[in-house]
Amino acid sequence: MLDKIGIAKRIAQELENGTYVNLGIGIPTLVANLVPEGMNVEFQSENGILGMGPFPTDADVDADLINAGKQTITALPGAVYFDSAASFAMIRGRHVQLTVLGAMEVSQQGDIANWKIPGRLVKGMGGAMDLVASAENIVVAMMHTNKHGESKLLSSCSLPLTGVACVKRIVTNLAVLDVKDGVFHLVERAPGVSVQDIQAATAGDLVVPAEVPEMQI
Amino acid sequence: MLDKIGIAKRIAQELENGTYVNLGIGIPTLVANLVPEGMNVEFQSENGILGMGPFPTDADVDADLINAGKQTITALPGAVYFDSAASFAMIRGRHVQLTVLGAMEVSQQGDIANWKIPGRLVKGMGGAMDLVASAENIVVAMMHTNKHGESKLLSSCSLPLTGVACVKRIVTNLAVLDVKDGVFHLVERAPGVSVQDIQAATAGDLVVPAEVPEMQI
Amino acid sequence: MALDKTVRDVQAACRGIEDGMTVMLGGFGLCGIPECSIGELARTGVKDLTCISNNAGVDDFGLGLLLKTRQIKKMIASYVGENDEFERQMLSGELDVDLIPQGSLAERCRAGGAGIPAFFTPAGYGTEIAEGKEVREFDGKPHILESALTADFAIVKAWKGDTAGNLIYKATARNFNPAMATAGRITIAEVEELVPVGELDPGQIHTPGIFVQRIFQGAQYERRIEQRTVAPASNESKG
Amino acid sequence: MALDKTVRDVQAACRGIEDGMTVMLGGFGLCGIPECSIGELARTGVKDLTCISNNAGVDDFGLGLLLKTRQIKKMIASYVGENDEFERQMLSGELDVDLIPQGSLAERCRAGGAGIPAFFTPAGYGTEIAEGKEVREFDGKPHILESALTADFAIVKAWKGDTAGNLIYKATARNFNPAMATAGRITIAEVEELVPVGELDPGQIHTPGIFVQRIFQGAQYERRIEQRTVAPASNESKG
Repeated sequence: MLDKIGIAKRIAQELENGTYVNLGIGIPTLVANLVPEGMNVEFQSENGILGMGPFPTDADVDADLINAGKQTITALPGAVYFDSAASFAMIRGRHVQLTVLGAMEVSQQGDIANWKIPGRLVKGMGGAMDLVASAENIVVAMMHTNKHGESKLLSSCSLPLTGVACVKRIVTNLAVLDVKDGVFHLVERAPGVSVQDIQAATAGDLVVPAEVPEMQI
Repeated sequence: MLDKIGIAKRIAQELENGTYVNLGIGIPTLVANLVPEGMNVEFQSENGILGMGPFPTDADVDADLINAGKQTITALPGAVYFDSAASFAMIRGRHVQLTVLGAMEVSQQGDIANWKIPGRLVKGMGGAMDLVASAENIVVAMMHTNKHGESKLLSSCSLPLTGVACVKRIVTNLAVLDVKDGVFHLVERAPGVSVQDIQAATAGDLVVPAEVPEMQI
Repeated sequence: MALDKTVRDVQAACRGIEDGMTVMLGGFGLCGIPECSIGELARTGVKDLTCISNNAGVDDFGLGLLLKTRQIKKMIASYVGENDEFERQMLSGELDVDLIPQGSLAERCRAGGAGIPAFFTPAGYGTEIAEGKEVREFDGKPHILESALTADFAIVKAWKGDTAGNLIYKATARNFNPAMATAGRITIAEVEELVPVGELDPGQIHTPGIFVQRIFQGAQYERRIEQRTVAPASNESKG
Repeated sequence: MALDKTVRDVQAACRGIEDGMTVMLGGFGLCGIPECSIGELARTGVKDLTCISNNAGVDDFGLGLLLKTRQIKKMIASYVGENDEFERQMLSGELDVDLIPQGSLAERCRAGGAGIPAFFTPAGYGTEIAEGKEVREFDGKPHILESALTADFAIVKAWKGDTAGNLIYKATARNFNPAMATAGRITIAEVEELVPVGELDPGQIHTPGIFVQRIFQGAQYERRIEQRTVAPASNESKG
């Protein structure tokens, strides 16, 4: 079973050389520090920067330089700042190749819910609806079950949707799964996790191939 | 009867202090040099400059600094360069208060035709269609008749339209006319031009008030 | 000659903002928000405002100040997760809220300034955001029709500006400011440094002065940081 | 680390532009046109091109070079008045021509790059441009629905660029280049000066590198002037 860093490490293997990537808040943010050696990707943050770098030293903190999670950051050589309309032009226009984001629920149709619990949690969707409606490739990073132990991989989402039929791959603490033809497909097991564990934690329809390799992290 | 400079001088009286103005090719361009003393306006050229200045000296000619007529120009202090999409955002968004442009024909409904003679002249509309569809105030600067002596102020345009119901005022070599309620209204006579001359040169319906003052130029 | 848009101070800048008006405010989180003008709105007590802003500030800064005093009747935003008072007022029904995808919010403001009354976007299709909106397929992909946003006043914060209203923003403090600057019937710009015309490079202006009706130099910017994240000391040696 | 978009030369940059493709080219008149790449297209003889460009050059420069050799099958432009050969080919029916209002052309390119498949604009309503297009009233004013434009290749010319494809344009040579840079499946940037990453101010980039797939430093820019207008000597003393 993976911890959050483990999930981020596995997500990092999804990066492709020479691409632009948008990382959501939470586990996805961790991916920025885990880019494999020799892999060159550029991070976009939708509040208006391409070429986002690591957190600043205390002396370099600048209130005017933050990421979409409102965290202070730095800019790498070759970075660019731009306004919000231009930023989402990049996203909507499919110039950002990969989006990694968290989710409350994912359905076997690839629907995602991650912005609202009716009557309770009201935070807003931020840029998530634009991101999931646009990027060529959407990977979800999340725990396989919620804090009540209920599966977050469902036949259909119960919460208000963020986007429909958009999630291509899910990386959880238990497994890597693909969404294809209206069902989940088990691709890899986390170290020490059995196919039965994954089946038990997955409420939606799950296709399990004869051979399910363990993740190599 | 006015010459082209005279028409431009009369147009210059239409300028309002503190406004942004777009001048079309031809007679309208002349207006830039005839801004009344104490009047402050800023000229926009739709290829991407606000704060357009006069022609450069020979030493200051820059191939990268032109106006929409492709003429070399200068930039005044406080000028801004921008791209074509931003430029027409300004125009379409009605941030440019006055557009002055030439015409082949104007109708008493305020329609304008200035871009195409079917089967013969094919130049394209350039920015004219966006300008006439957008600006709060559209003033046409033109000769009252064409080179065959035919009126250019018609009950309806015979040439393909550039825009409909958009022209507010027309300044010609003979007169100033307003377009209102589907007819031309005579506002001023050019020096030495009689109401009869204007009536004879106007094919569309023309309302003539009891008193028609002569232009003060 | 460039037009002069300067006003004396924040009071003069905010004159005419009345009860019930719609006001757009630039900024993302607390970054690039028009601090001085928000303070002035709190001072005047103008109420029943509809505020269009990506976020709603925090409890004691940014738009949170106007929420605390119940000056905001309706909030149009994309993300409001940092403000407990906001959530309380929203869930209790005291505050009317319209949540909009961030990219659609930005594009709707740009459209408002650009004379584009409506456009199609894929964002929000199949979600509650799409309810009541026209759906149309382009290239086999469903899109929804979104309309332009404009405001009685747009208030933006820039780093530098000149007297003609030309603005330059710093780093990611740019965010929603340029799009909103285009969409106000009257646009107010507060800047950290106001310079004479001719000092800014005409090729490097982010917001052309044509969009700005009033400009003034603000004072005492707090520039509060919402999430101060720093690299551990051991990382510093990595360069 | 910033991605590297550099290619060796104009031959490498234009590789893959094939007969029958759609190519967008930046520039207004002869100002800011991708001179080197146009020269390369003339050299390769690629034909049956659909060219999207605000103008069609003059008889012996810019796109006029490709018209003379009949490499262009269709031209999408807003103004073509400076080119006699163009007019001849158009009137004779040899050349297919789609004339588009300049603002709609710019916005359609921007939309193509921004994932906006269609938008409403007032420009062209009531004219032959509106024929066959959906009309809808907003605020009592009729608008027409215009669709996005994209291209197999977009070719732009900038003043400075870095190896990550970040571009800065000079003065009014910016024009259509930024919007078109976003709308190419592959975007080629030719620049007068190519610099390493880190040399350009990240706050002053006109086209972010994410839109550019190939960049190279061009050679021997003629930068021809179409209408050389100068102030009379007597005016010079006015300052």
